[in-house]
Amino acid sequence: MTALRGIFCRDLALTLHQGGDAGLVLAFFILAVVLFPFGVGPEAEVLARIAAGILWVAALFAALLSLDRLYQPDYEDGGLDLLALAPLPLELCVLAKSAAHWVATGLPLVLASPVLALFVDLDPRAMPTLVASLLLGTPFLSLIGSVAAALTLGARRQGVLLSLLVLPLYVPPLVFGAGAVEASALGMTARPDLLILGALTLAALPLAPWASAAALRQALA
Amino acid sequence: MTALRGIFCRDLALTLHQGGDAGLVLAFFILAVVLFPFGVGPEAEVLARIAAGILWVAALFAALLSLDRLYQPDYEDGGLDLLALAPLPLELCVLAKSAAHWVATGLPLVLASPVLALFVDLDPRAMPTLVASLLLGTPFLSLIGSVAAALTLGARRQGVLLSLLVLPLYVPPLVFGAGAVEASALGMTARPDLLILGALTLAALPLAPWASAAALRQALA
Amino acid sequence: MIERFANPARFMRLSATILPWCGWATLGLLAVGLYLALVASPPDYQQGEAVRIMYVHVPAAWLALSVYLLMAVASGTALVARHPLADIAAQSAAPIGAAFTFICLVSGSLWGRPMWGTWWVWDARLTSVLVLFFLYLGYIALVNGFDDPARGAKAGSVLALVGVVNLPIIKFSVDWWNTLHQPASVLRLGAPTIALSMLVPLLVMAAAFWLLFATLLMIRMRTALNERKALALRLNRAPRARPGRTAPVAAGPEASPAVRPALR
Amino acid sequence: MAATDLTGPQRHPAGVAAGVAAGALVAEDLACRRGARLVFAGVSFVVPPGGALVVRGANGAGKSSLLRLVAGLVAPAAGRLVWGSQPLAADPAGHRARLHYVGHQDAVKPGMTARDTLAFWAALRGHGRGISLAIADALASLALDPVADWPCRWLSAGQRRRLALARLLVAPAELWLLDEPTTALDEDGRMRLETMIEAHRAGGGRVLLATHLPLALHGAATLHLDRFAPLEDPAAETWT
Amino acid sequence: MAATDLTGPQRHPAGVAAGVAAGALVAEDLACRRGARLVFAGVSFVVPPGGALVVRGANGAGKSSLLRLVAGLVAPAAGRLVWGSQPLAADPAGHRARLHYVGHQDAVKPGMTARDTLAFWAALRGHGRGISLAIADALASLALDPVADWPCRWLSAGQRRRLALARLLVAPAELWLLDEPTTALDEDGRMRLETMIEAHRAGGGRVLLATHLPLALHGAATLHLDRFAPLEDPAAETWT
Ligand code: HEM
Ligand SMILES: Nc1ncnc2c1ncn2[C@@H]1O[C@H](COP(=O)(O)OP(=O)(O)OP(=O)(O)O)[C@@H](O)[C@H]1O
Ligand SMILES: Nc1ncnc2c1ncn2[C@@H]1O[C@H](COP(=O)(O)OP(=O)(O)OP(=O)(O)O)[C@@H](O)[C@H]1O
Ligand SMILES: [Mg+2]
Ligand SMILES: [Mg+2]
Repeated sequence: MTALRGIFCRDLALTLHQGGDAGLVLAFFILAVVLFPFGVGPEAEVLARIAAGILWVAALFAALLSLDRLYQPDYEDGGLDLLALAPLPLELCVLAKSAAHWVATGLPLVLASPVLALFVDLDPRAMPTLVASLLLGTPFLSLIGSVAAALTLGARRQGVLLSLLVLPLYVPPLVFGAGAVEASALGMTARPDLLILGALTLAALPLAPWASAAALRQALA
Repeated sequence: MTALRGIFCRDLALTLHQGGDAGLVLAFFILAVVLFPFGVGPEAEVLARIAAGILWVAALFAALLSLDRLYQPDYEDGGLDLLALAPLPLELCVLAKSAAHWVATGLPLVLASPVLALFVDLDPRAMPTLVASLLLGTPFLSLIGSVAAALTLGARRQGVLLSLLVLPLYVPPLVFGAGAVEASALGMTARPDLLILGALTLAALPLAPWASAAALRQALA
Repeated sequence: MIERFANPARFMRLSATILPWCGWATLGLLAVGLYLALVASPPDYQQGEAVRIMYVHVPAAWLALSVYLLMAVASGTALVARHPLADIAAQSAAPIGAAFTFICLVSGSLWGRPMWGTWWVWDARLTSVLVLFFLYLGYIALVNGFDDPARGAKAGSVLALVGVVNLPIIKFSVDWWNTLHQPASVLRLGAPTIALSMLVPLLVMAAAFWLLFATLLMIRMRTALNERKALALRLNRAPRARPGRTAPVAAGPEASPAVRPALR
Repeated sequence: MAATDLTGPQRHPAGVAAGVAAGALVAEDLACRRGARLVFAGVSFVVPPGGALVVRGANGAGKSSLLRLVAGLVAPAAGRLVWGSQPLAADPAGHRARLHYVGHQDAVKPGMTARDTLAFWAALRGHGRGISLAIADALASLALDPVADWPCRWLSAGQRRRLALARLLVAPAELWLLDEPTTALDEDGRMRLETMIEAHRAGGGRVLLATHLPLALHGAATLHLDRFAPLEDPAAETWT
Repeated sequence: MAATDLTGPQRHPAGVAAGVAAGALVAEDLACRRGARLVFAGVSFVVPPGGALVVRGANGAGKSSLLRLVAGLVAPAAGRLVWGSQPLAADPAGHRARLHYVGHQDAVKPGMTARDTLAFWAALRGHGRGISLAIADALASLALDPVADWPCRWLSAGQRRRLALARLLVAPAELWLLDEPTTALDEDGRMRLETMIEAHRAGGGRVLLATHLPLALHGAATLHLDRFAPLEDPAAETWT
């Protein structure tokens, strides 16, 4: 238990240094979201139309941006050897690391989403669904991401390879997440999509750590 | 001259390994572009409407995704010391590195953009403008990016800090790039926007390497 | 241990004998299938001649899915049973599967033009197949992404297993979402809802595609085996960084003539 | 084989014979494959409680590989490792719990302070709050206390190495696997290391260490890996 | 100052006196500040052509800092460095062109082969096509030829170090700055290094090297950095 908390806290600390302000991550999201209106043009109806998609794509890229730093530093400075040699199962280490990654990249978006939604003036009715979908979906991003990060460890061109592996796997949450928000923006029920999102995360929860751990052991062998 | 070519080639090689297939980078773009329709929904007219923005935002993220690997590895394995100690001025090293970064991230997008435009069915009239705008704009992304990468070297939370520095600077090319494409999609002239894009890149060409070199020297001292 | 080492050799012998038969059978079935599909079978009462695309599209689609499944199974056995052939099988299957997926995509969008009036729609079935295509590409890229082939193989296996999640999504996308794409009419619970005059050529083509796959797979596996052998031999001649400590390797009896020049 | 057939230090009359009973670490005819090539083969040794095995060999002889193999990071291509009566493969978790590994790189995060680093690694081995004292001791016994609260980015190479070694002291573990521990250490550092190791062995702990320098270890056995370079690779033609 | 007041090897009758004329590297009471703290002060030395200066000192004494200072990576907090008659600060580019620096880390990219690595560093110093031969020689003289075409990810620690040292041979430079060059090297490697250095000096080259091990360098002078630790830091009370 101490061990788990240890990894979690350290990784969190290392990601957003010494637990310092997650404000940076937030700022990143705000910027990312502000970028779209620039690219897409300020027409309100278009924006509102694509609001959900924008927020979700932002979440994807935020997760992606930080994935290659998930294991790489530990791998290069030999820390990963020690994690793998720690008494507690590597799966748990991975889980803790993924959790830290989520808290660093996913959670801020969940918290900020109501504000961000204003930027891209999303239909107010859809607000709760938006938060719910992000809350359910973003952990999946971190979990699956950790698998890809572990797989591409020590590969050539890690960065691009990583995106290539991750993005297809990120499609389902994107579809259902955005779908849910749109549904409730159109006044329909978002329940099925949200359920599927939850199911995805639940499925990834045991599978991803297992796969990542397997991949990491390969990387160290 | 040999030295410059050396750095350029090595960096290119290290980015897309041993000059190997840039196909990966392409695949990444295709995926990134494919993501938006998922998030935004398949309605053709909406897509066409935001096509330019999508492509440009993809370019931004592609540049961003690889920025933190621009100096970090050399910094960590001591290679940067040697680059800084090489006879030729550090500014040129930086320029070569930025060029390699552009060839690895910007150029593929320029080449792929006609195909990608089909995905997000962009108005055919706008095709030439799209290519032109990307060709003029993407070097700016790599140049400015290198400054940010150098500034954040060895900083805490490099990744996010980097995005935070870079994204605002990326807004102008985004605006004018997307603007140009939209203009010609609506049958208007894109000349002014393209000129501004070119001006931005021209301005960055001498300034960015100088700034980056200064930042790097600080990082090494 | 021993039998594990022996297996690749046995495979080489077996495949050498089977391969020619497979090849000819493929050609034969393809010829028959194409004749039935393009000439013998009637045009569809509403789709007209366009329906003939089906005879390429559907088998390709089936192959795209089943090859990935096969790949995943092979990868699983490679991870668990450590069987050397499993890795090779999975890696050799990937590009073929990617090709079939590509055919499925292209033929599909060719068909979509007359049927739906568009080359492409962001419909669940279509996009999930596109994702499958990228999964294939990702797998190939990953396997070749390492300096150490063994490492690439292991990483690839894990990815293949993770990617299986996509298969049910593809298969049932037509039922879960209201897609433009039509639901299963052959591979469905209950009797096929398709005219026999179309079912027969379809099945013949499917069989032909399967044989084609088997042939290609064997060819690729054989070449892959030879390459592995060459690499192992080359590396084992490289001694440690110390003068006069060369570790000479007697090129094994298995070293195929094709490889020997590379070793000199 | 002479070099590998070793006895524990005199203060352990048990020696090899009773070694197994006393739970010795026994390696039987190990072979190691890195990538596609066989690095060494036929390596056997015994490390009784309190014993020390110094692994020597040219660059590329496979010292690091051997240590990683004993740590369980790499699977042996042939042969087996036994702890007492039980093969290591039987319970990897139990084995991990009783070993410390210090590799070529000292896993030190530039952003963390020396103290935090040790606290983290201790926590990872299940030691909770109470060990801040143990940490202080460990820092002191490697003369790191003056720099204990600097970010490790500021530490010199030797100071980092000392920090990596301090890990061994905060959380007790029976088996130490040290890969060229003296790297970047000055005389003072090397002496501190030697005393650490001797104290550890006196308490019944055992050490496998790879080094190129002579270390003053009482009654340590030496394994010359160069002698185990495979002349030709049995699996070469079956490639695996 | 005795330790720092040195003469070149006998085969260079020039010595210090004529040293300046012969373009000696002269350091005049250097001080170095890392971050906010003063690491050493009042360091002076002379390195004539063919001379060698071995920098010794405890961990954290400032050896690496001194080398980086001489390389021009770090600016001295006080004092100055002069090459012959001209202060180094005058033309940094010219100084960079005549020095080689090998730090604690050996800048080796896992993805590149040893050969490519050397080719790159040679190209960086302006050597074009023709040097593939020089590269082969350099690899051979460090016994790296068997692994020359492997990706460096596969190299062992010592093999990487040898590769880092091979850089010195492909592109000639007058001043070698070596920071613990013997790290991870076996006996064979260390001997090769010594012969390299001696050959370099025989050709009029000069070497500054920081090390904890005794190296057989003929007529080399020694600088004990411990003696130059500032007793109290003038800037001390202004911060931390
Ligand atoms: C790029 C576009 C398309 C893609 C990616 C695609 C993909 C697929 C896939 C994966 C299957 C296999 C489904 C299964 O095994 O259950 C399939 C089957 C089929 N597709 Fe398509 N398809 C596309 C376009 C079309 C179009 C335009 C048509 C005709 C209107 C069409 C008609 C069919 C039919 C009739 C089947 C057989 C269904 C069955 O009997 O099981 N497809 N397609
Ligand atoms: N950025 C920094 N800020 C503050 N102090 C620093 C910084 N970098 C190094 N130091 C301190 O400067 C001193 C000298 O460091 P240096 O690396 O030169 O020592 P060294 O003699 O090379 O030691 P070693 O033998 O371990 O390599 C060390 O005490 C170190 O803690
Ligand atoms: N992934 C790999 N693929 C192929 N060969 C490898 C791989 N990793 C290491 N090797 C080779 O295995 C041999 C042993 O490596 P190892 O690091 O164990 O040597 P070492 O004895 O520790 O050398 P050093 O004294 O330099 O640390 C080396 O020749 C190295 O080149
Ligand atoms: Mg080693
Ligand atoms: Mg040092």
